[in-house]
Formats: sequence, structure tokens, C-alpha cells
Amino acid sequence: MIFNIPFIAVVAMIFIGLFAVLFKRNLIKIVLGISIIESGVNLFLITLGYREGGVAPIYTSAPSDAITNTPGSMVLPVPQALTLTSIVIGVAVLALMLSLVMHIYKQYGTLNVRKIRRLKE
Amino acid sequence: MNLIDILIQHSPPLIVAVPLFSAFLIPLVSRINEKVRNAFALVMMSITGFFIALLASDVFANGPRIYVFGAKDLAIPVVRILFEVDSLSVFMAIVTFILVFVSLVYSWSFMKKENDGLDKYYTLILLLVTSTLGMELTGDIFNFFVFLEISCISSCALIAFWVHKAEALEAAFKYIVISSIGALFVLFAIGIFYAQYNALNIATLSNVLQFTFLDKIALVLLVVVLGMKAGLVPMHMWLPDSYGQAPPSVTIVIIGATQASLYGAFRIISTIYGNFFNSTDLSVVNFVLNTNAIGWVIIILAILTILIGVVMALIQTDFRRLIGFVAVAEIGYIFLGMGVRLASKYVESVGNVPTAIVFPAYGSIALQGSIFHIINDCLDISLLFLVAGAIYYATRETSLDEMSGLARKMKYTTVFFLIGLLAVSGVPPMNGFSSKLLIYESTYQLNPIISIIAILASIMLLAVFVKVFYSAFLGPKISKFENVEEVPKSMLIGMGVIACIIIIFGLFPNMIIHYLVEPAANALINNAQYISTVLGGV
Amino acid sequence: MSTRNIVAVLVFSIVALFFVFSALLIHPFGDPGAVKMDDHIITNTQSETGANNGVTSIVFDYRGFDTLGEATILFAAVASVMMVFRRLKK
Amino acid sequence: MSEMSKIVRTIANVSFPLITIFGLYVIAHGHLTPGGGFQGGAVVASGLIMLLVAYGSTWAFERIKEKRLTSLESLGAVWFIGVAFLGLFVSGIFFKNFLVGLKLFDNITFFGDIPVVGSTLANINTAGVLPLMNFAVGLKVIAGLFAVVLVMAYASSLKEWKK
Repeated sequence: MIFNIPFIAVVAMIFIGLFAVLFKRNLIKIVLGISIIESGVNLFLITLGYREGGVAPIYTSAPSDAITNTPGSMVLPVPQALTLTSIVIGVAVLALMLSLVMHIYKQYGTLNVRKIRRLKE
Repeated sequence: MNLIDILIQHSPPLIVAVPLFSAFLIPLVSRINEKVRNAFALVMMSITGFFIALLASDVFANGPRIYVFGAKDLAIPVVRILFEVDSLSVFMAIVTFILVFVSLVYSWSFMKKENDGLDKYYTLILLLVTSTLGMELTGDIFNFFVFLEISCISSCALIAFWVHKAEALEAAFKYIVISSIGALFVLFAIGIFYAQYNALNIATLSNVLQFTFLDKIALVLLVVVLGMKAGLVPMHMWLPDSYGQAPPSVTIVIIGATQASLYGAFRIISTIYGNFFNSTDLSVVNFVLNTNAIGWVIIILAILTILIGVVMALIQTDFRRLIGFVAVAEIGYIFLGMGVRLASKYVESVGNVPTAIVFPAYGSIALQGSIFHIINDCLDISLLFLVAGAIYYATRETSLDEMSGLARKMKYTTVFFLIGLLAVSGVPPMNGFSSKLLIYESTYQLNPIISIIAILASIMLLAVFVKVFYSAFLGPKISKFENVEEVPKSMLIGMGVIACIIIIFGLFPNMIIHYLVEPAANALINNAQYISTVLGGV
Repeated sequence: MSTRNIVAVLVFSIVALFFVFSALLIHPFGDPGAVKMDDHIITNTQSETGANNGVTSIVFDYRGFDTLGEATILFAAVASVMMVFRRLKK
Repeated sequence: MSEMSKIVRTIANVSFPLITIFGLYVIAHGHLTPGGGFQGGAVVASGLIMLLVAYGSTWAFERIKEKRLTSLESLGAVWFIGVAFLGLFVSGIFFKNFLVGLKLFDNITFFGDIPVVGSTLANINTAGVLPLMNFAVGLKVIAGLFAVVLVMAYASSLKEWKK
């Protein structure tokens, strides 16, 4: 089986997101970086719940052999519920950040993080 | 089962559900008119306060109480979400309730000049209250994460309430970026817990945790993020920006939300990792070094927070930003107490055979000092922010250079500012003194230098505020402030309530410590009771 | 390299270490270590909640309070966007 | 945003009902097939946003008052927490699934049947409170997401934002 590739993908996505947030100067790129980290953490949650040869934990028209050895043949449902919550959180945070970015652009006239520095030390 | 018992039994979910239900209703209620909406918010908040008082009386009397959502009895592989309320969470709920009630009374007239966006303002204040109370009462870490996220979103929106001010937008954006990345790291740590132990309930986790290397990673992630959300040094920059730009009636509620993340950090250190940091049985002997290491890290961060907070406060010109830096310094004292307790654990051994692991007496005094300082710090900083709000309401001025001679026109505000000034810098008659004395006393026994630094910083706080008092209140009369008159009644009531509580706490500290602080500190220390109420002593 | 970049590189590498170590040490993909809670849910989701869909029975019944928090988050996000854009001239 | 060409508008008119029907199906069968309130609501909201893009935000902003959208959304939220409070009043436990196995008069059940364990047949009259909560969350997500996108689209079309 693919040994731990999904976890490597998770680490790669979190790296890319963190890189974008720490090193990019454009506000929208920072917001996109946060969404990339968010989807990386969601992927981490989902891959925790996978079971070898597992079927979705839904009984409607499930294959008959999955019904016989029920718990073992179905993927863990709890991480999927947690990821659903985390995705909706991602949407809410994204909507709020983008509306703030629109207002900052209207007030400051620029999206460059260096120039948005009115709150001095 | 008379009525009171039924109410007590159902009060944990109602404490969170009532403000949430009223937050959902505010958009519909506010179509009637302004007064009805403000009154509706106040009535709903006092109903919540009634439930908090009821629950507090029961929990202080007979120990933690749990409430399972969706089922009468608890199945042992704990699947459902449950609320676990012990004395510390009720103590924090009381603190949050005082702050929010005063904020609602204060913003009745403070927000009168704002014409639009007020029903969204009240909705978001009630959502922020719901999330703060939820963080403090919940017994499930994923539920803690969801409430942490709600408090991030609603406090970020409230910081950006004055949309026309560019600095407020910048502060709000900085806050939401840091909070959402922090919340994602908390989610990653929850994933680590779930992967190893397949449990999301705090009591089950603390019972089954084995402190593997992965748990160390999760511990560092959680404590760093929740410490950062509470205002510890490395990432404290968002706190003075947000407190400085948000409307003062909002800042008070955000202070409550910050204390909830502080409570989260304490809960994780002493309950989830309680079997390794808290317990004194001999099986934990080789973890004593870890405990001391964590304790010393927290002490160093706390001292840095105090020093940076005070030094930065000295050079500020904007009034509310100055109080924001003082708030950062005060958070340092709270973490100092916690750090001293962890660092003070030592092993008694005869020859080289360890016979007992002992927490010295001053360790628990330090913890009581830091918990008592949570409520004192909240009250003092909120009183100062209310005074700053009153000055902003009367003169539309926030920078200290333009303000002068306000004492003539605003007598009551000056009296409240004096009370707040004495309380923050820990001068005897006020409440700040008793909690800081506990912290100094216990820190001295661990290491004299740290307590000397803490005392000096507190004196510098006094210097900061004396400078502000002279420049803002006692200077010569300026023509610009000719028609300045005292602030309306509801703002004075808000400030008066907090000032009275400060004076009462200052005059009778041992009564408060005996009834409120000691049970809370014992609840934090005694995590075995926390686990046994859920798992039934299995 | 301004000081800000050096600090950013430092922070980036420290935080990155945490994620690399946790990805290496986590249980191998495909066989989760402990599964007690999930097996309990899969076996009696139909009898306790009556729903065929295991995930929905968690989202709305076993861990329904999370979804109430979820709905609040969406409500808070919409209320804050409406508040931030309240000065739209028609 | 200004209006799109005629072709895009007609295709949007044709495909909008299909998207909405599919979204409502996903919401209604949340407890049987994969999906539920959030996923179905997002599908219907994306259909509405497709209309918004096709006809331009100024057209949409006149037609639909966002005041009505926010009160629709708070109605969905009150419905969701009302069902949770009903659990408290009916069976004494907050968030209890009180409809499962509850036989109303001469055993007609309102979403109350309990499927045989392990059965792969889909009977919509099951899972007690879950379908009600699915509808509440679906209504909330549709109204909420569409209101957010509508306001942001209309704001970006105003003069002062095009500096």
C-alpha cells in the first residue's frame, strides 16, 4: 500500500501555507496561504480515519460483505464529522478575512503588508 | 426533585444555550425598536447570570458536575459531548458574566451616537459571550476548539466595528490571521490526540495519556497557541493593537475571551497532562524534571511579558494602547504564578532512593495568587478601559498629548480612574495588592530575583499611570474642552459597579480567597476527581 | 536579508520541525491504533439514532452540540460580513 | 459585476432549477445517503451564485433585499436551536433525539422508524430529529452563503472600491 504518502502531502501543504503566510507581502496571498494550511490540516484529519480496504460508513446500499464484518470494514466516521466542522470554519474565516482585505484596500489604497503600518510601535 | 434541583441539573447547557438563543433572536427583535433590543439583551444576560449563580452554589458545595448532551446515562467509550463544570470553570464563568453585564450596561449609552450596525453589534457581543462561557464549561477538546473559533471570528469582527477607522481594520486583520493559524495548530494537536487514543473527551484523555513524544509535540503546540491567544510575549503584538482600536465596551468582553484561552492553557497543563505534572505518586518520578523545565519556561516567558508590557507602556501616547500594554504585563503575573507552582515540584529521597514527590506549600499559594489575579486583572483593566471610553465619548480624543485638565469637568470619571490606577499597580486598599502579594511571596521562596523584578515592574506601572493622571486630568484647562460635560448615567453605573467590586475585593481578600479562589485552585490541582466524575472511578 | 526575514525563517523552521516529526511518528496510514469509539458508533448508529448514514448520525446526534457551534460560526461570519459592509449606499 | 452575455444567461436559467433540485435532494436525504444540511445548502447556494454572476450584482441587489436574507438565516438558526430545546422540554435532555421510536397516535411515526440493524434499505421516515436539523441547517447555509457573496459582489461593483 502507499505507506505514508498522505501524511507527507499534509506536511507539504502546511509548509506551502506557512511559507505563503510568512514570506509573501500581498494580503490576498496571505489569506490564500491560510486556506492552504486549513486544507492541509483537514487532509490530516481525514487520513487519520482511513482503514485498510474500508468502505464509507453508510448502510444504504452498502456492499454485502461490508455489512457482515461491520466495524472492521468501514472507515472511521468521527474524523469526517470533525473535518466537516473544520471546512465550514474555513469558509467563515475566509469570508471575514476577504471582506476585511476589501476594506483595507479601500482605506489604504494598497495590499502590500509593508505599507500597512499605521499602528506604529 | 424540587424546582431548584431541576434548574441546577439543567443549568450547564442553559448557561450556553440562553445567550446563543438570544443572539439568534436579536436580528428579529431589533426590528421592533432600539430600546426593546437593548433590554432584551440585558434580560437574557441576567437570566444567564442567574443560572451561573445557581450552578456556582451547587459546584462549590459538592464538587464537579457533568451534563451529557443527548443521552441520560454515559456510555463508557465516551462518544457524546459532555459539559464538565468544576469550581475553576464556574469561577471563570462568574468573571465573564461580570465583564459582559457591565459592558452591556455601558454600551447602552456609549453606542447611542452610532446610528447603524447596532443589531449586528449586540448579536456579536452575545455570540462572543456564548463562546467564552462554552470554552470554560466544556469537557470535550474539539468542542473547546469550536468555541475558540467562534470567539476568534466574533472578536475580530467587533474589533473592526468602527469600519471608517483604518487602524481598526489593520488590527482586526492582524488578529484574525494570528488566531486562525493558531486555531489550526490546535486542531492539528487534537488530531494527534485522536490518532493515538481515539478519544476526544478531556477526562478520558487525561486518564489514558502516556506522554509519548507525539504528546510532547501536542503539548508544546497547545500551550504555545493558547499562551499566545492569552497574550504571552513572543506573539503579544495583537493585544495592544486590538484593545487600542476596538470600542471600549467591546474590549471588556474580549478581555473575558482572552481569559478563557488562559483557562484553556491551565486546563491542558494541569488536567490533560495532570498525571505527569500534577500528581505526587512515585510512579511519576522521572517526569519531575519535565515539570520543572515547563515551569521555568513559563516563568521566563512571564517575566519577559511583564517587562516588555511595562516598558512599552511607558513610551505610549495613545491612552487605550497604553492600557493594552499594561494588560499584557498583567497577564505575565498570572502565568508567573502557574510557572512557580510547576517549577517548585521536587523529589524527597533518603540516600538516593526517592521516597516522595512533594509540592511545597508556596507552590499552591502561587497558584491561588495567579487564579485570584485573573479576576483582579480583569476588573482593573476593564475599569481603565471604561474610563478611556468615557474620555473618548466626552472629548472624542484618544492621544494623551491633546488631553489636559479633564478633572474639572469629569469628576466621577477621575475618581474611577484613581481607583483603577491604584488597583492595577497593586496599592494596598485595592484588590490588585492581595493577589500580587501572594505571587510575590511565593516567587520569593522559589527565587528572590524573580520576585524583585516583579515588584519593580509593578512600581513602574504606578509611574506609568501617575504620568497619565497628571497629563490627562490635572493639566491646565484647554479651550477645546470648554463644553465637555460628564458622561451619561449608564456609563457611570457601569464604572461604579466595577469600582465597588474592586473595593470589596480589596477590603475582604481572605473571604474571597476562602469562598472563591481556594475551591478553584483545589479543583485545578485535584485532577483525579475531575477524571472520576466522568469515568466513575473506573 | 532584513532581520524580519531571518526571524521569519527561524519561526518557519521551528514550526516545520513539529509537523515533520508528528507526520513521521503518527500511526501508519490505513491501520488506526485505537478504534473503540468509532466501532461503537458504526455498530449501533442504526439502533440508537435510526440513521443509515454514520457521519450524519455523529454530526447531528452523537456530537450534535459541535454542529450547533458550527451553525453559530456560520451565523457569526454572516453577521460580521454584514456589519463590515453596513455602509453600502443603494 | 455587470451582466453577462445572453447565451450565459439562458444556460444559467436552464441549469439553475436542476442544481436547486439536486441540492434539495442532498439536504432531504442527509440521513440516508452521503450529504446533509451543510453540503446540500452549499450546492443550492452555488446555484444562486451562478445566477448572481450571470445577471450581475446590481440586478440581484435590487431584487433581493439582504435584510430578508439575514432574517431567513436567523429563522433557520432559531429552528435548529428550537429543535434542541424541544429535546429538553420533551424528554428532559438538551439535544435528545426524542422522535426516534416515538409512536404518535395509532403508531404513525414522524421520522420515527428505526431501521433493522445492518439493513441496506433506505426509508426516509427514520432518524428522528436528524432530518429536521438537516432542513434547518440547509436553510441557514443557503441564506447565509448567498447573502455574503451577494454583499461582497455588490460592494466590489461600487465606485469607491475601484480606486
